[in-house]
Amino acid sequence: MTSLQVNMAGLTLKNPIMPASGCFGFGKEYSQFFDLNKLGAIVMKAATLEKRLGNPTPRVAETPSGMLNAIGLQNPGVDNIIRDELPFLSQFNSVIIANVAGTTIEEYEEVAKKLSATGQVDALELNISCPNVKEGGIQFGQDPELAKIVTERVKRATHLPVFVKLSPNVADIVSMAKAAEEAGADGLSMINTITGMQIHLPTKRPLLANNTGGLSGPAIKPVAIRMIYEVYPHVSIPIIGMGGISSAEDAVEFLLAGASAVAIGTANFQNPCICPEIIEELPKVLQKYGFNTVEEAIGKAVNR
Amino acid sequence: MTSLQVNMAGLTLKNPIMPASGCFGFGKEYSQFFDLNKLGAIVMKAATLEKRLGNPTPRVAETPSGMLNAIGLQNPGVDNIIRDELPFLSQFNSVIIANVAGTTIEEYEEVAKKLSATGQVDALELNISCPNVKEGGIQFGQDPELAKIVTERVKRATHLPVFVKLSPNVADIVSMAKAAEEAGADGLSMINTITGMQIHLPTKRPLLANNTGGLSGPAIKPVAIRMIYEVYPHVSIPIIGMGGISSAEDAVEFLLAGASAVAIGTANFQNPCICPEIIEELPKVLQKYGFNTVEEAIGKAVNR
Amino acid sequence: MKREKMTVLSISPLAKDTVEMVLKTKNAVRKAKPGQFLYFQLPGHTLRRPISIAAIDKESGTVTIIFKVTGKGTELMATLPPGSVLDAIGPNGNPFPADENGSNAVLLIGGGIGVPPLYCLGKHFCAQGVKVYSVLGFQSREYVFYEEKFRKLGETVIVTDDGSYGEKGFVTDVLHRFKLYDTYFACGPLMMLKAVTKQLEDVPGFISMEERMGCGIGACYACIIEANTEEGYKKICSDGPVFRAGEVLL
Amino acid sequence: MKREKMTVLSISPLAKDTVEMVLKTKNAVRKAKPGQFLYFQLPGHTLRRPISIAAIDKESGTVTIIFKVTGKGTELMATLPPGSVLDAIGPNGNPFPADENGSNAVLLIGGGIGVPPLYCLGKHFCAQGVKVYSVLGFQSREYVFYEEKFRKLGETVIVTDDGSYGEKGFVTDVLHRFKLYDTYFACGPLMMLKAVTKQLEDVPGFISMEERMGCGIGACYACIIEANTEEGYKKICSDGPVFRAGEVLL
Ligand SMILES: Cc1cc2nc3c(=O)[nH]c(=O)nc-3n(C[C@H](O)[C@H](O)[C@H](O)COP(=O)(O)OP(=O)(O)OC[C@H]3O[C@@H](n4cnc5c(N)ncnc54)[C@H](O)[C@@H]3O)c2cc1C
Ligand SMILES: Cc1cc2nc3c(=O)[nH]c(=O)nc-3n(C[C@H](O)[C@H](O)[C@H](O)COP(=O)(O)OP(=O)(O)OC[C@H]3O[C@@H](n4cnc5c(N)ncnc54)[C@H](O)[C@@H]3O)c2cc1C
Ligand SMILES: Cc1cc2nc3c(=O)[nH]c(=O)nc-3n(C[C@H](O)[C@H](O)[C@H](O)COP(=O)(O)O)c2cc1C
Ligand SMILES: Cc1cc2nc3c(=O)[nH]c(=O)nc-3n(C[C@H](O)[C@H](O)[C@H](O)COP(=O)(O)O)c2cc1C
Ligand code: FES
Ligand code: FES
Repeated sequence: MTSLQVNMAGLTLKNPIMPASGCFGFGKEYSQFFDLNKLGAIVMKAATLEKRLGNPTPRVAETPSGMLNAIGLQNPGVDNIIRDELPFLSQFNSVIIANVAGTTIEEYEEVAKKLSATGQVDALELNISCPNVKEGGIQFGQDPELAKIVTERVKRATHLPVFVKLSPNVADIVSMAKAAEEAGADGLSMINTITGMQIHLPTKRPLLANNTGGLSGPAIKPVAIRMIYEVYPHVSIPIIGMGGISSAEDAVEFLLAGASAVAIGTANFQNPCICPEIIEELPKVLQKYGFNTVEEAIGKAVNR
Repeated sequence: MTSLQVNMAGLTLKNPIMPASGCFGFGKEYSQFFDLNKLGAIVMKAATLEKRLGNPTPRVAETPSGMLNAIGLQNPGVDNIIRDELPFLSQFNSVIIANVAGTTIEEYEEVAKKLSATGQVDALELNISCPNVKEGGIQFGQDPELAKIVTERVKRATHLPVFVKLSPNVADIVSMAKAAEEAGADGLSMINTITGMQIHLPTKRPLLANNTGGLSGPAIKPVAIRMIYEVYPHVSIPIIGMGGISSAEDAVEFLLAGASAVAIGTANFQNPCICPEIIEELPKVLQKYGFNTVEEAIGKAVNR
Repeated sequence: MKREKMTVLSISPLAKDTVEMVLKTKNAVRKAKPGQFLYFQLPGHTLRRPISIAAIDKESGTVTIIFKVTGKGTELMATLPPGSVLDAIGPNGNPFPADENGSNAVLLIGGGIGVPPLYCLGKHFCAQGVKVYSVLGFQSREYVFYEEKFRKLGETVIVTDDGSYGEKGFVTDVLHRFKLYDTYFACGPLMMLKAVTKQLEDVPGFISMEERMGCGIGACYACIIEANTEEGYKKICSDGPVFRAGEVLL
Repeated sequence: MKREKMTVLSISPLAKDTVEMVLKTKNAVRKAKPGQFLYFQLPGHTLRRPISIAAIDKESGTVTIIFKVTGKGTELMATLPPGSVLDAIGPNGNPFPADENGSNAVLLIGGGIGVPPLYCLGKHFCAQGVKVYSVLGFQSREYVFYEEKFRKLGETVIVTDDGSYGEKGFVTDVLHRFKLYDTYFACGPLMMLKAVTKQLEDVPGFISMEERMGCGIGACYACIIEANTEEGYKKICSDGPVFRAGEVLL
């Protein structure tokens, strides 16, 4: 039997598959389609201190093998999430990861503290890479110094493992990754979306009300693989890989490039059962390529 | 009648459509499929001072709605190009643009000088954005200061209009564009490929012998559109847009985002007649969206 | 809500750029209610396409959809031969309140491709003995469809923007002719919904909304609309697409 | 070389994962020569797929291709029903020198999916009265195809890696049995071509090469192979895929 179990950053995942933040809400909707206990982990939609209404609509557009989104971190605010959403998620025996966002360092800290205090969250993912909000988010993800500060401060505010979610909208991903590691990050999540735009010919204007949005889906997979492959030899903390995964083969590609686990975003919209389907296929694909465990595959394509 | 004519950087193009550098060789092969006189311009494969053999194979890979290439600037060297290729191209009454590459600033200068001296080239495109060579190329395209220097030096070495070809592998495309403009560039070409990778599961190694390659094709169109849209209000020099164009609608999207002309790369491989087909469709599409000339459409989606 | 494979039984042009498709389904037909939609996956497309249910036939185990060819996805759907299999999620969203409504007579107000879900609803009311009046607006003669079907449900007025068929004008120009209904149900372009809800401010009504969607099931916050609620918003895919007039800000 | 639409006349399994497809063509059939390839566009794929011509029938206006299902593109091709239309560029590349060759007897050496172009070539030689010997290697019994067809051309030895059919071993294990030929022609995996060219160093020979391609017509420098020429390289798509043994560095 192929072992799918993954140990990383002190967490034990029964398999390396989790839905990506923002593409799975807080799980309720997808629990109509399958048993969430099947998931290695569940990553929640971003939480900010106060509730946020996000950007005007339209907020999504379709692109070749991908999509753009400019949700703008809409969420009910951390208190409401803790009250209304966490109890549902904590019934499942999957690892629960909360995605933390903010405009200021203090907001990140505050949200991290509140989530940590619940005892129902197993890890935090620091979203310093959202391209769809005017303030905060991506600017922390494009400057190694700022990334370091926010990571350090959040680390001090929580006892939980912290994954820093990196933006691909940088010239040098390795220095961002190193900055996060130096600041004490327990892991990295890579990659968030690439900033893009679509022009709507009939209106002669950008289709998204926010003008730009984040590109996700299979279109960006080669960029994600490249960045993980580049970062892997330079850090000793685990990487959660994401960006265009829609099959077990894709997932193995990410493992080989250096990811310890993978998250699935856009593909949930195409196929709400994609996560359990990949979990079911994964042992066969691993075996086909000669691996008995997930951990054997991690980083195998990289000459460290 | 819809006018397709475009005037930019002192050049008059009968239409805004040209093949992108590296995807059309020096024109001979495609002249089997259509009359090259139909093209607004022809951009040649990169020229370096000496001949280059490029990277080991495999050099291309298919990705979702795109491809990776790591040709590595293989070319016969500027002297051979001038002797063997230019005479063929100069029979056509399309604007001829030579793509200039190098490892050192001196090499860029030298190549530019030689091409300018032929009298058979109408403009230069400065390739400071090739992700597939170890030295030169992209490093000039990721540092505004270096971009400035190489542009200034080439400008001094030629009387021809110079288009600086920008790399999308940067956090801040606007500052790169401004640097090129300040250094005297007559125009910009945007975008070159995004660095990516594919892992080949059977060998458990990167598929390309060079490991990484440049992502092109429809997958990157939203990134190209976004960058052109971002740069357009900040410069007063014209932009040749490219990245995933495969239809007249795509071309108009680029015009609306701020491009004065567009180049077609990867799509030539799918359909060797794509350039003349787009040229034929363009007037209909422009008219459908209310434009009588190409120039009316340029930048129309942008609030300057 | 479920994911299921549906088989195209028939596909036929109804009007210009307008296609009627009958689909064999196991699950959706049992659960579907007027106002709900199906969410179709199309090969080569990242996002699914939401299309309303235009008729439900429990006996034959089929649902009918009517769609307008407006882009690449609907273009592709229009070329599917009978026998093709479509991957659909559904029935999605909240239906029109057709059962608990207590109406004696209703007014259906449809614009263009907003007409189909109203047919489903009108049939439902008819079967319950509720009187049905309809006002349907189309761009021009060649876009008109389902006129006869609506006439069978009750009195029906057709208007076209250019007067090439029925009466010339917008649906709002003829609404005043109907008085004897207690609730209205509207579906169509945003401009029409704005005008209708304003004109019929004092009448209870329900409207069906559209927005570009990601997940289609309430998880991604793509399809938000501002609302007069504590939260300040509603999700069109899961809280809607049907809303009480005035509940959401148009 | 031209772009044309070809219609699938028939498609049939030949061996495990191996499909034979007959295509109706107007242009390619008139121009094609053994060793050339067609370059097929497949919906949903950025790059075309190069497949060798396995037979040319000028009378019926058809060409035959034989391909192995190895990835997404060939998987898709294997599901195309007769009547499907394929967009192809071709005939691409340089053919085997079959006319000017002046041979009296030739040895064909094929490995796996390298066998098809050799059949085309063998038929051509046969028609010219040149004697044809063939050595064909396959992985195992279930991959063997076209044995009878090659036997009709002349003496044929089949080897399989595991001995499950014909003789056990590699093509290079049996080459010594043939002496009475003046030129050899080989197509197959790189390892086989390396071994064959080494073993037959003193015999004039031609080999057909493979590489991942971009343009397929000589414009993009994707498919380069090192060569003993002044330039130092050859393009497989346009200078090849057929090369004189020793011309390129394996
Ligand atoms: C709840 C609901 C019910 C609908 N019912 C019907 C119906 O019964 N008949 C019908 O013809 N149309 C209906 N529509 C509109 C229909 O979804 C769009 O016309 C269709 O998605 C366009 O797809 P396309 O690929 O042809 O266009 P494209 O413009 O190529 O589509 C690009 C993207 O934009 C989305 N999109 C484009 N227009 C719309 C729109 N108006 N609403 C939502 N998404 C859009 C597409 O789904 C796709 O993701 C409905 C929309 C919603 C939200
Ligand atoms: C000149 C030439 C003639 C050929 N003739 C035949 C033939 O007659 N029968 C046959 O079965 N195969 C032949 N091949 C190999 C065939 O092109 C590949 O098997 C096919 O492209 C694989 O496509 P795929 O989508 O199934 O695989 P994938 O691995 O999904 O393809 C991904 C990409 O890699 C390319 N690729 C993968 N393998 C090869 C390969 N071996 N050579 C070149 N490109 C490759 C594909 O074209 C595509 O661009 C030939 C190749 C060349 C270069
Ligand atoms: C609609 C949508 C909403 C998203 N919201 C968030 C978010 O709230 N926080 C976050 O860190 N990433 C968010 N992302 C990014 C994804 O988590 C993921 O990093 C990215 O989409 C790449 O993966 P994919 O290609 O599998 O979608 C969102 C992506 C999408 C498409
Ligand atoms: C095979 C290949 C070779 C290329 N070679 C060059 C080159 O020599 N010089 C250059 O400036 N850009 C080169 N490019 C980049 C293209 O000119 C273009 O900027 C890029 O491919 C985006 O356009 P597309 O998506 O239409 O292909 C090359 C691209 C490809 C695919
Ligand atoms: S489309 Fe995802 S919440 Fe409505
Ligand atoms: S594939 Fe482009 S040169 Fe051979």
